[in-house]
Amino acid sequence: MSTLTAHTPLDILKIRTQFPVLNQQVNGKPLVYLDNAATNQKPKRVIDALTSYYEKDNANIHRGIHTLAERATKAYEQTRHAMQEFIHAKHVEEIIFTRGVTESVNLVASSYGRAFLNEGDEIIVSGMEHHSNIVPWQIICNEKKATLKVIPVTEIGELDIEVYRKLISDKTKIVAINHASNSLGTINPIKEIIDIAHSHHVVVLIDGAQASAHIPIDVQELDCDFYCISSHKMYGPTGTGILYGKKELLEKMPPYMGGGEMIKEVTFAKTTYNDIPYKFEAGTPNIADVIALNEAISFINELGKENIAAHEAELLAYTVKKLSAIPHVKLIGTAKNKVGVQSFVVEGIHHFDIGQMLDARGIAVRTGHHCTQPLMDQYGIEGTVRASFSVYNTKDEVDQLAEGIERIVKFLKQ
Amino acid sequence: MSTLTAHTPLDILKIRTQFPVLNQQVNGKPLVYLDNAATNQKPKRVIDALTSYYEKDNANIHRGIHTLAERATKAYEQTRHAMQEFIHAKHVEEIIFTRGVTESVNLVASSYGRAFLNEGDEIIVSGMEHHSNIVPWQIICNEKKATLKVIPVTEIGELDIEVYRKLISDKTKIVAINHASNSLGTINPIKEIIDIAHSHHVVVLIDGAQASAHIPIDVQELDCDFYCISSHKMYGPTGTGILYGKKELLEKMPPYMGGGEMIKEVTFAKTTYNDIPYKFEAGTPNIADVIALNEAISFINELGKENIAAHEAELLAYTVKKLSAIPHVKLIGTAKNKVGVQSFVVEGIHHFDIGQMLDARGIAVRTGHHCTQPLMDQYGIEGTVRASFSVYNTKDEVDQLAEGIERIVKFLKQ
Amino acid sequence: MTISQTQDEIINEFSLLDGDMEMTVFYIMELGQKLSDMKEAYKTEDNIVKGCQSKVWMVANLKNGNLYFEADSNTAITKGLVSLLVRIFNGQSPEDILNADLYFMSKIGMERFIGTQRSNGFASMIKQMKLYALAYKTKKEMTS
Amino acid sequence: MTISQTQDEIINEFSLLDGDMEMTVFYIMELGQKLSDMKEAYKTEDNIVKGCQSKVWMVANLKNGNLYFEADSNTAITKGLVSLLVRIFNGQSPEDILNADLYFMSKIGMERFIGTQRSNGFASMIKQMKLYALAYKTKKEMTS
Ligand SMILES: Cc1ncc(COP(=O)(O)O)c(C=O)c1O
Ligand SMILES: Cc1ncc(COP(=O)(O)O)c(C=O)c1O
Repeated sequence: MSTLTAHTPLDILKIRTQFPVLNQQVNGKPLVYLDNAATNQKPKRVIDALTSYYEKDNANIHRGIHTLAERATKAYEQTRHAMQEFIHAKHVEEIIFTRGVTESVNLVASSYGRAFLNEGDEIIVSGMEHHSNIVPWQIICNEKKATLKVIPVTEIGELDIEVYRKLISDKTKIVAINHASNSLGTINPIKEIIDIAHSHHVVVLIDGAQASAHIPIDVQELDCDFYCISSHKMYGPTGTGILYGKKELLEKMPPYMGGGEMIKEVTFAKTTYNDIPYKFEAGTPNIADVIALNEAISFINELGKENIAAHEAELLAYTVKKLSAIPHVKLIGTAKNKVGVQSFVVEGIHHFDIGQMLDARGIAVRTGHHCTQPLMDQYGIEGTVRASFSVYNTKDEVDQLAEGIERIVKFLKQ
Repeated sequence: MSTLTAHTPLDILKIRTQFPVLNQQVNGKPLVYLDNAATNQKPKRVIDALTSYYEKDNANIHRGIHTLAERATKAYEQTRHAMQEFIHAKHVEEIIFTRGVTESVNLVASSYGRAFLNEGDEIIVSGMEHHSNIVPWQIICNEKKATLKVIPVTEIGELDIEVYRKLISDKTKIVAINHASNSLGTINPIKEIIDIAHSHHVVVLIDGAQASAHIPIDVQELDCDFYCISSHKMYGPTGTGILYGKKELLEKMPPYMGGGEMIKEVTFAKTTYNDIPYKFEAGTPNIADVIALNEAISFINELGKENIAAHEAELLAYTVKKLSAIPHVKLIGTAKNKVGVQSFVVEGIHHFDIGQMLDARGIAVRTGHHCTQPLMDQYGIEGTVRASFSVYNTKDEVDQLAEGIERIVKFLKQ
Repeated sequence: MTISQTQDEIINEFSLLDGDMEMTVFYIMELGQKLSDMKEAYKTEDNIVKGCQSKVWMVANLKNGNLYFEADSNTAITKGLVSLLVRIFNGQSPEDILNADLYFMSKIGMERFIGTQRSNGFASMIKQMKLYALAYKTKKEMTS
Repeated sequence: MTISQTQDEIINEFSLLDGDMEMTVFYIMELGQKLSDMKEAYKTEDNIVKGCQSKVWMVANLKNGNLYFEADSNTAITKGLVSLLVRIFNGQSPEDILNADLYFMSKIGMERFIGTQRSNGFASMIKQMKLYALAYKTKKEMTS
């Protein structure tokens, strides 16, 4: 229930038992998985849903009238309904299944962009966007002779909203911003960003890759025009995700891909397209993974996003405390409002060495630019080490992370 | 070994035990699954590969240096190698993972088409193409003011190659043809089609959706420029597939989607793209399903495509014999060279009624236009009933199909 | 017979089929065969029920304040399904049709044998019949 | 010492680590720390080994018919890895380097601790060293 403001403590050790992958040794040590912003792990019920689908119901959907096709179609459409509820969309047909955030952004950039952008128009992104929310806009800007404008990021890792207010103008056609940053963890004030954009009649796309498993989402309350989610970052299978789009917008957008499912009638003389959402779901979709995604949604709903967020916030605070105490460690991204992501660098030690050293102790973190090179450029660094949390992580794991870093710092700094 | 010409009989009943889904009752009768051209069933090893991945190795690939990321990356790239061998591609980087045939065709139509098509150019498809190999070309033709030409289909369901020879000209830029037709089963003479196209320096895309599980594929021998495959039609998971493209072509094509993975360097001033295949794999790919696809390839390799094809040919011949004996049944698609697909109509009885009636007896067939409306228009029908085979089907199942049809014909025709 | 009485009759008939799917489908087709064919002249674009996968045509007439439907389909099963609705609603008043609760659908387990795609079509048929009822009710009220 | 002798020495040293990954990584970094730093002036674009994820610079000199390498990297582990190669090849003839079979890699289970991405980088370093050897060999043959 996303309206809860208080939260109930979760039984993390019990939750961990639902994640078979966590029960293993890596390099002789128990796995400590802190690479959740890249992709998080899947509870048994999600894996079981895949097995069950393939062992009982596998069939191509929508066009079949036999029993298996019926079952598969029903289960597939049930996930659409569950996702509608999950993000509080007004209409179920506003949920389009894609491969994930990258495809969702490309769909909008290509379909909406190609139809409605003109020479001289402007698109606004931010300096902390993931490449997936930069490059599609660069490509369409290039094609349409439009210009990409960038909201700068402050030293602690927040968007400079005052500059944003100045950037936006009559020329602006689209604003594309992440809900939370994958490198810094910053939760952006998207409601404010959307309101400002709408006061200029500008359409807003939100990249929710780092939000969907952590922050309650209400697209109607936010009033955002597009919202993008990847299943694999919210306890669901790889290979699927959604694009939410307001019905009025989706209806006036041209199709993205052509093929089966997305048509009403095909003749060589004239082809008419199907209604949304099918207009944007050409070809056989990723049926099994969409169906299993429903279990990931239930998993999150049953725990309660507020409870998950509260646990992750606790881990984050503890991480900040522990890492700050280690000499030569510099935290990157210290915004006030954050999801459970902490980047850092260690003076004079390359992030690869830290990553590999930690891996030798069974600790999985991500190292590098995290697909946010412009942001790294701004900080004048090549990359960071990033620890990021999901609900199954523990303080004990943070202790192990800190201990590992301490050891490598001691070794290389003496 | 795809060089075998003789074949070894397969132990079909033993093979069936590898497919859990077949072991069930539908409407009180044992399931008879004859909808394989839509999607076929998955052997246990494919399902187990998914489970194993999620229970042991799940991680985001390519950018991670920790152990799980290493394992996932390696397994993902192993499928690329297996697929290279499977279709005898010269270079491993010629294998691009997509969602399936539909995305593969769209990728080429959009990337190659947008870069190399000009006003007045022509694209040739055939009258028996799937919508997925028609609509993407219609869209790009519309955008580029190019024209779509159509190779006609003869009454028995073969391409009229003489007309094709006349259609092709200096204006032709792309020929896009299926290896085998999903509605008719016809195996097209693609080697000849490619040779004719190449003598005019025209690029050829082959839609291999209905070939990959049935016909040995050697892209070097065929010398085709692009080849498209869907995993879910070859015993693999839904949500993945490949585009094969000749290296020289892929290298000169602009990217399709923008995002993570497909870049070398991103700045707001200038972004440079990664090498193939990564240039065309933007965002987190469908890691688990790509990895499990490797098991589907092994499954086919171990049985031997010739052996599979021989079994399916036997089933087809038997089906033709049995259905021909039923009054009012008219076979659609009687080409000499076919995969195991048989469409038919029953005079005066709607295909929906037949489909539903058969489902009541546990028999799954497909009914409708099979995403080939132009072909149906040519035959002057709205749709057909289609039975299509995979290696696990039996003559006994064909008997049940025939018996079911006999019953409904008797009922409705008396 | 009231709408409820016809529904109960139908529920009773289907219960004899004992959930056997093949017999059920045959029975539905038989019901369809019993429904008198519609004049070809009525099978126009205008009379098509929107939202059905198969083609369904339907017209309605008011006689003595009650509605009478004629319907047809290009598929035997759909014709059988629409025949159930015709049987239930024929001779009923627009008001009763508008207020009807079609509980027979869940009682005979319709969803199990018609599937999602036909379910939507079936819902469209009901909607169309209720629309006719609404139209005639409004007309009656305006002319009275 | 011959190339094989140095390799055997390395195999022996690594066997003492008993497969403990953390100790192995520390040991590799230690080897890197012992490799003398390269002059900053040499760390040019030209001297970068292509194909490594971390930056690796390498130069080679011929003395008395034998090759001597200097190398450096911006990461400690890669520096340790390249130091192994420098140790093996330093003072060897271009011919021996060209013909060398680097069996130590599989013997110490290198793949396990460097992973695919560093594996490719490591292969690039070896390729670069063999290219230097080839160049000097060709040069020697042309001037002799
Ligand atoms: C001949 C043919 N081409 C293309 C497709 C489209 O494949 P997919 O839906 O997997 O993208 C299909 C399958 O539906 C097919 O049979
Ligand atoms: C903020 C953000 N945006 C976009 C993406 C791209 O998501 P995907 O790779 O699932 O398409 C990611 C994840 O890598 C992300 O963290």
